[in-house]
Amino acid sequence: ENVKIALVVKSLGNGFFDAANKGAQEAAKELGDVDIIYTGPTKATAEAQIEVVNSLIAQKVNAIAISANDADALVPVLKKAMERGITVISWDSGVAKEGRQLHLNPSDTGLIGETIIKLAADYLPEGGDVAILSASSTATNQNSWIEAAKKVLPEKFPKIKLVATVYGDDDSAKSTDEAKGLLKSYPNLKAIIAPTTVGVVAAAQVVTDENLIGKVNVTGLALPSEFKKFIDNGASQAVALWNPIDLGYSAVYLAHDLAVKKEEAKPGATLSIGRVGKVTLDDTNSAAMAPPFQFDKSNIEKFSKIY
Amino acid sequence: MKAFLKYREIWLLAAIVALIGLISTRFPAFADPGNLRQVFNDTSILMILALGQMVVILTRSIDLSMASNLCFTGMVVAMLNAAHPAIPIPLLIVIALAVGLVLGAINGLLVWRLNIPSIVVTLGTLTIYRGATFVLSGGAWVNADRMSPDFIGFQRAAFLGIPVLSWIAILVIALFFVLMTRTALGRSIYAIGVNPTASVYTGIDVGRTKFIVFCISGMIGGLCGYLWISRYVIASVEVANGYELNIIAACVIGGISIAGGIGSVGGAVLGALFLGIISNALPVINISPFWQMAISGSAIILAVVLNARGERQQGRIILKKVEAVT
Amino acid sequence: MTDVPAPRHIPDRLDKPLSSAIFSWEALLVVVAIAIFAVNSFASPYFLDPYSLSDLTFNFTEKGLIAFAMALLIISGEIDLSVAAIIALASTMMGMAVQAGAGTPVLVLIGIVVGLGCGAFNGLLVTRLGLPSIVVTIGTMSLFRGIAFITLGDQAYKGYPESFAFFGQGYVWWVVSFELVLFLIAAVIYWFLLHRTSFGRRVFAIGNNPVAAQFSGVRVGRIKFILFCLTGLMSGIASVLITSRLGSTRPSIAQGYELEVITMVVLGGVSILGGAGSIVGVVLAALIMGLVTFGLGLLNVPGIVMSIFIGLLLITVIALPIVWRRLRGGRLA
Amino acid sequence: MDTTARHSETDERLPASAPRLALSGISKSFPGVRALHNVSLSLYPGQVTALIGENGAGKSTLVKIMTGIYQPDAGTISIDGQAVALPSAHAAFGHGVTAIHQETVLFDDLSVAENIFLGHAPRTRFGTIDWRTMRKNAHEVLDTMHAGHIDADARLRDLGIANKHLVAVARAMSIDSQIVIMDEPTAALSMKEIEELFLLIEFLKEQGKAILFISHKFDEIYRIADRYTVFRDGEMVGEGLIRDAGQSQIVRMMVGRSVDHIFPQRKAEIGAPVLSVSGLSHPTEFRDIGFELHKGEILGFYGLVGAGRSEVMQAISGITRISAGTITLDGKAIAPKSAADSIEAGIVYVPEERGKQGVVIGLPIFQNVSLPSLARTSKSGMLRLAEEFSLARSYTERLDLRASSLSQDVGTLSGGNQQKVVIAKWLATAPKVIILDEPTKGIDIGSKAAVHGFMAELVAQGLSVIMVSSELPEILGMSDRVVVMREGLVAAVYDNKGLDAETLVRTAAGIAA
Ligand SMILES: Nc1ncnc2c1ncn2[C@@H]1O[C@H](COP(=O)(O)OP(=O)(O)OP(=O)(O)O)[C@@H](O)[C@H]1O
Ligand SMILES: Nc1ncnc2c1ncn2[C@@H]1O[C@H](COP(=O)(O)OP(=O)(O)OP(=O)(O)O)[C@@H](O)[C@H]1O
Ligand SMILES: [Mg+2]
Ligand SMILES: [Mg+2]
Repeated sequence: ENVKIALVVKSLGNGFFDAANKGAQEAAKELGDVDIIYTGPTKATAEAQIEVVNSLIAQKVNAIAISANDADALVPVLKKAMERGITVISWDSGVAKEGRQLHLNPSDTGLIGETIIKLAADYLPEGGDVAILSASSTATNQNSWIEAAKKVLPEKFPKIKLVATVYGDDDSAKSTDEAKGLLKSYPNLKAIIAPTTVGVVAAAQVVTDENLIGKVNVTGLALPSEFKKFIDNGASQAVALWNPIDLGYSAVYLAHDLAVKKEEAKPGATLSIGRVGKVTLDDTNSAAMAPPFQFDKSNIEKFSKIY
Repeated sequence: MKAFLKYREIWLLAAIVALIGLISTRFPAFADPGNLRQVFNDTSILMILALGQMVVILTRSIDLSMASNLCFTGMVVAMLNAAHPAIPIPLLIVIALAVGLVLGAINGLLVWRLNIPSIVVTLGTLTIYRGATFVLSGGAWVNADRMSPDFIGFQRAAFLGIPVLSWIAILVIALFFVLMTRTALGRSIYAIGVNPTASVYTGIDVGRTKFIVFCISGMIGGLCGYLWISRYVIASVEVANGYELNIIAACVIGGISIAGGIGSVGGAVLGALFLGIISNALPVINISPFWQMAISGSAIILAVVLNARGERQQGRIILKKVEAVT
Repeated sequence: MTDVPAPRHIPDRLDKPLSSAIFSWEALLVVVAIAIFAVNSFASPYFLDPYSLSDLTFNFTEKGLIAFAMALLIISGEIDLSVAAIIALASTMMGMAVQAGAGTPVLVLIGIVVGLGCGAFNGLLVTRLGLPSIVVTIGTMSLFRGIAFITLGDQAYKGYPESFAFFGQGYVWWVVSFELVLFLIAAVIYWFLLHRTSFGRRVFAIGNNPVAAQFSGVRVGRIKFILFCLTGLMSGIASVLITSRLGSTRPSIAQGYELEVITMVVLGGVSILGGAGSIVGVVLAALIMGLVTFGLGLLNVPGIVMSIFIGLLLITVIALPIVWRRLRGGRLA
Repeated sequence: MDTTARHSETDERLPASAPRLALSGISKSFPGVRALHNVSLSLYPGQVTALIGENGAGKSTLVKIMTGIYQPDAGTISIDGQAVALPSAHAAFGHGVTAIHQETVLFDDLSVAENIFLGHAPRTRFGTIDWRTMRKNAHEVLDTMHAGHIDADARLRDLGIANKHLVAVARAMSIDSQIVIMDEPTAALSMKEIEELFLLIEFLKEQGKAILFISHKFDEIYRIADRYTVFRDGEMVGEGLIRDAGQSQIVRMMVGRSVDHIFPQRKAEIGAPVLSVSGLSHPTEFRDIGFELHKGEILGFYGLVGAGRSEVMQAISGITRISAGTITLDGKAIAPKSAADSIEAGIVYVPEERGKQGVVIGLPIFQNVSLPSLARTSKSGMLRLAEEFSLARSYTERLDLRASSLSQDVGTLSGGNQQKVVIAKWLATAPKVIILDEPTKGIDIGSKAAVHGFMAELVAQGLSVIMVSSELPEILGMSDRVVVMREGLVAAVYDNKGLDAETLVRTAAGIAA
């Protein structure tokens, strides 16, 4: 009997998660005895995700690896899953501590926060106004990155001024409206930072449409395959992201080890994530996979073919 | 009726002017012609959709599936474009219209042939069309990279200093104006809303007219599918999710009576503009985006209250005759 | 008076109640429900399991509670699209109360009172100002949720007391959850209210002809107002349950529930034009929707594909009797 | 009711040439109801054929078949000797058939011109509506009908009821129809307007149109018709020239027995005032209305249609808000805020607009009857079906309702039978004062006698009745006193002793004696 590991994502159809699924399948092949159930709601809401988790519990899967739409709302149902003997970990977008055994951050939260600011600052030697266009106001990971970014601003990037944070809800129309609003309200805006793959595309398209290439730099977290066009046309100098394939791979690897090898997830423990390396759990049982990777003109061509 | 309607639209126009005035006290550049032109362009899609919804509402029906139709058709043209970038844009637009027409015709047939209330039919197709988008695309998105430059550029090209998107909106408004005031179909649409029984007795084929009306809203949905996708350069299952209510809200603010028979092209356009201005202005005047929802909700309620005042029947005024005689 | 002939006797009923019950909407729904149940049991080995069946009920209990009140409202010829927004607002208010240190009883009270208040607000706008409910509640839908957004912004409320978790996560007996028990109790109450009281009869009368009902001494405005309050109240109760089940509050909670609730009501055979419908139908429809979503979930069918099924189900179940009647009529002619 | 049969002046054209429209062997059934069975009917050019029959005899159903709204189950329709099919209302137009239906079928929010030309508007070269020509043509049509006073641009809503009828006729004229059908066109009209309508019918006759005229009023039939066709229970039971048939003969055909409609005799035992109204005013509809109603009295309210009688009655029964005035019932001032209040106090209002205000279509007969009495038939809010059935039965059977069961939807009853349900419904509340607004509108002669008999019985039991009516014979035959209203004011109050019709008509129309 194979080990059934469910890879639950925020919403289906998102290129980022599809790439993660690729990694998950890779891990499954490598581990040999694993069946992957790749699932998630189509609407990125906590309620819909709960229904998905409920049906996974009923199917008696061995492990659930979830990227959560809401850090808190999923806790009760995931607790129930653990009570019924299912291994639960979160990855990418985390669940509060009580709701999972461990959480795999794609990267170090502080580091991501710093990176997104640095991406803008690198091309603004004189400093200037920047604004953040985030996903939904309830997105756990985005919120923690933005917080981290705000923390590093005064000491490391004193010349950069964060003038606004707006939310595009990972909806391209809303993100477009918000990006336009930013450009109108802040005529001196030098950069838009969008730590979300939907928002960053919307913002880059707006900058392209308004003929602001060269005046406003769009940056943030983007999938190279989706974003190549805007690096090419100059709307963006550089963006960053971790490797979603590796992330999916690592999540499955960890889930498998916890479920099958009965590894214990406790602060300080070091766990293997196969070809990606090793992670060490901090005192909230969270681990960071790898530093974010930067894409610019020099390497986007290559990576856009991969994910 | 006309004098009466004009009256209502003038009030709406006044409200819009006042709104722009109010906004420009906090952000003077908002009232610049250039910016207003842009607001118009930003609102174009909503205006077109509101017109499509208007003809449906006028016949005492409702089309909740417009946004899902938009999503599906948008996905179809985006995938076509990704697979065959050589297909010229005008042909793609014709395809969008045709796909939208088919989806609208399905609604229309169910309403016409089976006599199922339109709200039920379109509540069903609302989820079916969006689901079909998922099935069609396998859940995958089509992003900017896979779209041809023409696909994206067409609506952005300027003609006489105004983007093609705005021209399309202007054309659609003109077409609807002719339809509603100058054609027999337009009159039948009003008549059905005013008195459906009487319409049957008058020889209007109510069912068939409703069918046509759903075909129109379907085609509009399809057209906007292309416009939306090429504007926001991403085609996914989530496109315009929940937008059906914005479309209806625009109609309501524009004074189109949900009970049918009352409403005009000008009203629908102004209603959409009103909503467009609000969503355009909030980020600009630094109102937290979290306020947007509550503000547009209040605007809708206010509009309904004011419209109801106008619509309220005046009674028969028997006594006035006495005063006129004596 | 002399030349008026002796009165003819008019019978109470022509057809027997039983024969009409067999061809009723509810019978159709029972058949559909049994069919889906059977298909589920075949399709997934995990379906016939007490725990699965228990989890299944969570897919419809909260929406079903609102659907009962919504059914009455729709029968009376009105509609409320703001129910999901009411949930969000009530949940936000409960969250605020938690921050202020309120205990479980106070929280429940707040949820219910806020729901009731929102319902009363809708009711006042509709009955006092004579506005069409569909547009009023499109407006309040944005307004209520908008207030939740203004209050919460990008924050979440959590830290609900332990005892509060019972409402959405607790079990009364074995696998029978509190939510299910509440659902069943509400079903009985609403069935009684709609089908066995003069209030229910008046609701039907209003739905069929509000003017004639008013002329007949039915206090149309008052009854509609009560129905809006009931819908708000049920949304408030649902808000307590959902908040307890999620253990936290976000302004985006229960997004899109309104259409699901209405789908449930319509699938249950309530005429969207008002004047006809039954609570048994709504209970069955709730069950069917739960069965479909959970059954497909077990097969890991994405939610959006489930919604295709729900949409198709809605249209076919409504079209079926029409087509059937037409075919039968065609044969006779 | 005494009718002097006046023969048509067009006698010389009788017997007619070939029929313009001939129906034969027409049958039509609705679920559970056989509305028409093997009926035939012929309409001749330049002649008016009256279609006569009890409520539910199938008259309106036949009209709907002739206008393409219903499809017959069997039978043939031929026009000018040619068999035709009429699958839709549009097809019927194409064959020159138009109808003024029993229900109002015009568009309140559209203009007069649009109402006339909807569906066949003149077009421009581009296929769009030619508004200018349309308006011009509308004026022309109205002018030929001597109705040039109607503004073609006016919104229909702002027209009086009589003018609305003229618009409906103008529509029929504009289609250049050869066959004009009028289903109870006079039911909502008062004397003056009925006269105008008759002038119009004469005019149409001169134009050689074939006309079908449906009415329950024999004086009208004898005044205008050339031929008659009688239906009973969905079957054709007789036809012929009206001058050859006496009223009693036709009535016998109609009901299968003879009916002499004599208003019931009653001893006037009029007691103390029960209801008194003074200074009742409404901002726009009526002013300073005052009258007294005594125990055991029938108080008639007469006036031209649109005089505001219904509005006053609705104000007394709490449906319309008043701006000033007092209502006193049994010596106690009351201020009903809703129909529920007034029903509770003991005043009930039987409305005139049956379809809109009277019956609740969709509910069965017994639920309609019990609706205002639910408080009595239920126990602490819980329904008791047995009580409802017995209440419904006792009242509907007395009014000779024709229904297959009490659980039948009222919507499937004919117009007149619905009216009986409406009356039953309010009588069942056991009121002190009952206000009947046009109680016999659209009711056949037999049932009319039943309603009148019932009214007499009610007052004999000590109730007080206000009867709003536009029918002079009814007013004169039934009332103890008559209040005449004109344009929102009380014009006069008469004792019905030696009162003559002319005085009433003059007062109502405001013409000095
Ligand atoms: N749509 C319908 N469904 C079922 N039964 C109907 C329908 N329309 C008419 N009927 C029935 O057909 C019969 C004939 O009705 P119709 O309206 O033609 O009568 P009528 O002669 O016009 O009567 P009235 O003088 O009262 O107007 C009645 O028994 C009526 O109940
Ligand atoms: N201008 C009008 N437009 C539409 N309907 C009208 C108009 N005037 C009168 N009517 C109709 O004629 C009928 C009688 O009118 P109304 O109730 O105002 O007058 P009334 O004096 O009370 O007459 P009645 O005694 O006939 O009821 C009603 O059915 C009313 O709807
Ligand atoms: Mg009739
Ligand atoms: Mg009246």
